[in-house]
Amino acid sequence: MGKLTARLEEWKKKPFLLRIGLIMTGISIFFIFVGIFVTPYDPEAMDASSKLAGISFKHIMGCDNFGRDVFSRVLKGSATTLFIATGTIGIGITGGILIGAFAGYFGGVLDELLMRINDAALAFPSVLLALVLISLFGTGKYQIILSMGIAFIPSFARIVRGEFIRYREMDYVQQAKLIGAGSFRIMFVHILPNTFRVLVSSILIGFNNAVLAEAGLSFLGIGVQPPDASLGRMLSEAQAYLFSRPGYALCVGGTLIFIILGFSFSGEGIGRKV
Amino acid sequence: MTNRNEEILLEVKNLSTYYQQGQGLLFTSKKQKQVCKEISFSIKRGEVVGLLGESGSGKTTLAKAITGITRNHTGEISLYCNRPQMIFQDPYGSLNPAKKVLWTLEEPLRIQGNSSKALIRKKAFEMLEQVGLERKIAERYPSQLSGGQRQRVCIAEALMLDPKLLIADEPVSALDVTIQAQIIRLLLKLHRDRNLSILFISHDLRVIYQMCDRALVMRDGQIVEEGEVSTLYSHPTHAYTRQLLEAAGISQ
Amino acid sequence: MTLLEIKHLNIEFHDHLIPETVVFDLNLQMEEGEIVGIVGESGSGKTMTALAVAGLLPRHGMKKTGEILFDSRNLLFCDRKVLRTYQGREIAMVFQEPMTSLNPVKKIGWQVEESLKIHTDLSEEERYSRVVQVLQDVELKNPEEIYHKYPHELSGGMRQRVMIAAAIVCNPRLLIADEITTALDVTIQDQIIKLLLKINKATKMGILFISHDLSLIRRICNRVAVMKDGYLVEEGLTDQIYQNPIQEYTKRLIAAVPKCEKISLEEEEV
Amino acid sequence: MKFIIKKAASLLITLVFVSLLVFLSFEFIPGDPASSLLGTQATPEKVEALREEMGLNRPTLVRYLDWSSGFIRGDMGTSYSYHIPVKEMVGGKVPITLALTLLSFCFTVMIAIPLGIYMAKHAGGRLDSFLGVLNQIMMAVPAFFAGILLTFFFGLVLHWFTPGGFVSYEVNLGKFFSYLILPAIAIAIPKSAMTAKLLRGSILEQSELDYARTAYSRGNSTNDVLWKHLLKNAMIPVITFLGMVLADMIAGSIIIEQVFGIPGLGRILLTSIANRDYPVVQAIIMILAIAVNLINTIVDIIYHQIDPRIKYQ
Repeated sequence: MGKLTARLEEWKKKPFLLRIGLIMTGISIFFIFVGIFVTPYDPEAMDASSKLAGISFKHIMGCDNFGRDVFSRVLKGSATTLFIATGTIGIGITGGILIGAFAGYFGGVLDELLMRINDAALAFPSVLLALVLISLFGTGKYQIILSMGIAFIPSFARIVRGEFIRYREMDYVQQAKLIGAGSFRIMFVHILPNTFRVLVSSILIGFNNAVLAEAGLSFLGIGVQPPDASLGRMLSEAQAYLFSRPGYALCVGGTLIFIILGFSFSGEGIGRKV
Repeated sequence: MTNRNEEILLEVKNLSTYYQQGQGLLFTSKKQKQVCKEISFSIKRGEVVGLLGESGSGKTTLAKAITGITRNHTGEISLYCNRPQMIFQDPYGSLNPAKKVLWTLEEPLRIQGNSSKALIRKKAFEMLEQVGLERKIAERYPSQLSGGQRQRVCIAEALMLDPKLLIADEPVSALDVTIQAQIIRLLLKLHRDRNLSILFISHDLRVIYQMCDRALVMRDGQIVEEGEVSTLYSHPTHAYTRQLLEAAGISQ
Repeated sequence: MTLLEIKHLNIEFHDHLIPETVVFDLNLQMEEGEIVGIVGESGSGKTMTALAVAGLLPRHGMKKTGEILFDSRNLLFCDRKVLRTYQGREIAMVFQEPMTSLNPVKKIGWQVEESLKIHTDLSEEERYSRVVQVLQDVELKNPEEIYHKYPHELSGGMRQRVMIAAAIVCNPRLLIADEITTALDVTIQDQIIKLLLKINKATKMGILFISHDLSLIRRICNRVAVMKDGYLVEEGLTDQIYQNPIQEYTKRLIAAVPKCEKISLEEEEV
Repeated sequence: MKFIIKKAASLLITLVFVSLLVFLSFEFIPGDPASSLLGTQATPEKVEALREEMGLNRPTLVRYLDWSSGFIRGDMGTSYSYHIPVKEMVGGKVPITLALTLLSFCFTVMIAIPLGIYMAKHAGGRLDSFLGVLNQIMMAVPAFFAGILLTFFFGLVLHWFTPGGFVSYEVNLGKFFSYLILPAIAIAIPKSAMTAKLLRGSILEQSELDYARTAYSRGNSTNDVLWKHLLKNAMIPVITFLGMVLADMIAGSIIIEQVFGIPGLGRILLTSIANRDYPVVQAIIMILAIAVNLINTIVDIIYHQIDPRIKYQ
């Protein structure tokens, strides 16, 4: 019991935005997780009688133009979106840490070379870069992850590099050199843990951007391909029925915003803790 | 003490260090700026040598060249002992904020890799005691320590590898006067107990006087004067030394 | 004639969960043209006292009681508008870090001139000549050239001179110097101290000199107040305090000042 | 002046680099453009003949030089799908996307700067907190969803415009812009929220610095400190960010064009990607790259003008 109250006290100390963000993200992840196993209806099952049905107790978000239950599809679509976002961030942060750490720590010619490539890539907005890469790799869930992941590397690399440049001149890093620590040990044991707070914050903001980017690409029809559901794809379908059934677009869009807000509140809250 | 310790630990001959201005592949031409100019001096075993100079005189650059942190230099640095260790000015920047004190203290021996975990830990606690810190400090993060405590931890870390020569770069400048006095006493005690040689870098003439047997006066990358502290302070020969003494209100 | 009188000053911060009192019941008096020192270690409340006199304490998140009398007006509680007529004209302040205390994107001339623009009706030409004059007064060479420079183009010592010039441009009656030599080299420190003494002599400007460095205080101040943890420990003529300190803390503080004496470790173990 | 020349040279090198990347990445795509062009009629002989005709058998470097020099002269190759010069397909669309991007940028600046200043001035107040949360929500709204909402509200509910309608700038310039207003707002909403937040933070950060205290010590009022001292310093990071925003808007406009049915560059880019019409994709990417890098260079130059410290580094 005492432990619980202590936890509660600790929770209350966290910034308001962080708490809200974590709760929202928690809700999203909970629903998405449950949705992997159970959905009220089969997300693929078409029912001609309930085409474009409105919001009711039977279908809490109504039905789409094929009579599929929108809520079930939103669950499924959010899962796809989150899966892609996770993969994207995974690739982006791994690549970003590697490139940023080496460029930032060693500096000099290596830094110049890596950063010139990086800047050339960063000059493109990440959605545009992902678009180019998709046109190379083709569409599909994994191709999207790869394309977006690569497109996200430059921004992470830049953040990590900045952090490494900041820390490499710190006295404790000089000290580590003196006690005989090798470059790799200094980079990944001494410096990296100090960048975690910035990294966590930028990962959360990255999630936010990845969800946005995936939705954008799917909206354009070059993201996830059917039968996979995706929020962006559903929005582009819903746009056609905007007048007859605005609830469809609003429900899907609302969910999308809810997920993004969860991440952005959390990221913002963590950043503000400093 | 001079008879017993004629053995030379460090000898620097004609050392010039360089600093690169603007590094780049394109457009920016590499400019080499000389910081230390043709410096020569030596430190004997068990000696405390002061290095006196104002900001920009190249004191820190010299320290970093001797310890091998920077390698962009010409001339000779001959060490007749294990690698010298260093204490830095800012006690807030010289401890890794992400690591507990114990981890920091253990790290040097862990990297060496030829002692058992238990042995390393034992030595870390011994060292904490030697610098006058309580055992419970070991489990703290640097952010939970005061400036004086941090500087003690830095000293402990530097001594974990049993260096024969310690380079102290303005170790007390960032501290309050009362804490300053404590750290100076601690360093002197370690010097006495371990026969530790210290190169003590400072801009404070009085602190140098208290700490050192001999002092070097540095200006614009050159050593302008060198000598026993008492003679140096009472009979300065170089105009700059006189100017420094006057500015600090020490005129004898 | 009394220039400044601080009576029962209390400063309490309320921006954290636990209120923190940084100055307790401080009383201090300063005569016209006098140089008074406040000495103390970090956290002693000396800077807070200085900020209170300059009217620069934050307006929110703190509780202030007592009086700061200047021209028999309580500056601690007067209207912001009234306070502003004193700031820069009657009371000016110079800070510790000359680099960060100057606006990095404005030219030196503009910054030195600012107080004149706010407080006087001088024409542009008059202001320019006054600025050049005051830059000369703080012993800067080529004042016309410096007028058009940016802060980062000057050395630390020059920047601090510019800060002093900007502070004295309106001939204030009180100059607050908060650790102004701490960030400077000894030789530059010496020059700045001499400059302050010269200004004090020439214009009879009162100086409230705040420092942690007792030897500096001794060189410049007639009177000194020793502060610790927000309390005024001891106050009196500098030489008297230096030679016959009454309070235990003052004794310790004076003893801790590095002197040109060898330390014997046997005396007192660490 | 020396700085501008340096920046221009740097821009040129980056562009050469980007063009090399763009060209080479399309080299490694599996599949042969000649055979995909011929489609079902492909026979080995015909494919070989076409390859020869298209110059695909020459070394990569030669073809790169050929392509890039053509691009500089304005010859961007021929579309695989439509067999017409890429220049004809793309040329007329550039002004549309450009207009949309610039309009969104103007909206962003017009909304964000006053809002950011207002929020910073009243930091900690109720309205500031409310605007802060509202801002955070606005940032989370994807531009295309904002577009959908705007279409719904102004198009279908209020009937202020015809969803999907468009008038070319060649026909009626006024009407052309009127059709761009809503899409521009949709793009500007999240961007101005971000910019306002950054500006607010930047001003507050500056106000904590020593020189702000110095300014107060001279008797400046809060307003004077804000306008005379803080703002210029606070704008420095904002300008960098605005440069990024402008670049990002070019990408954003591609999606928004789809929502509002505007026949800009985005449209062709998407159809070309779907049709694997690589000369068109390459050309559009290069045009966008030039635009983005040009913006970055201009931002660098402005930055340089505002911040006197940079010159001496």
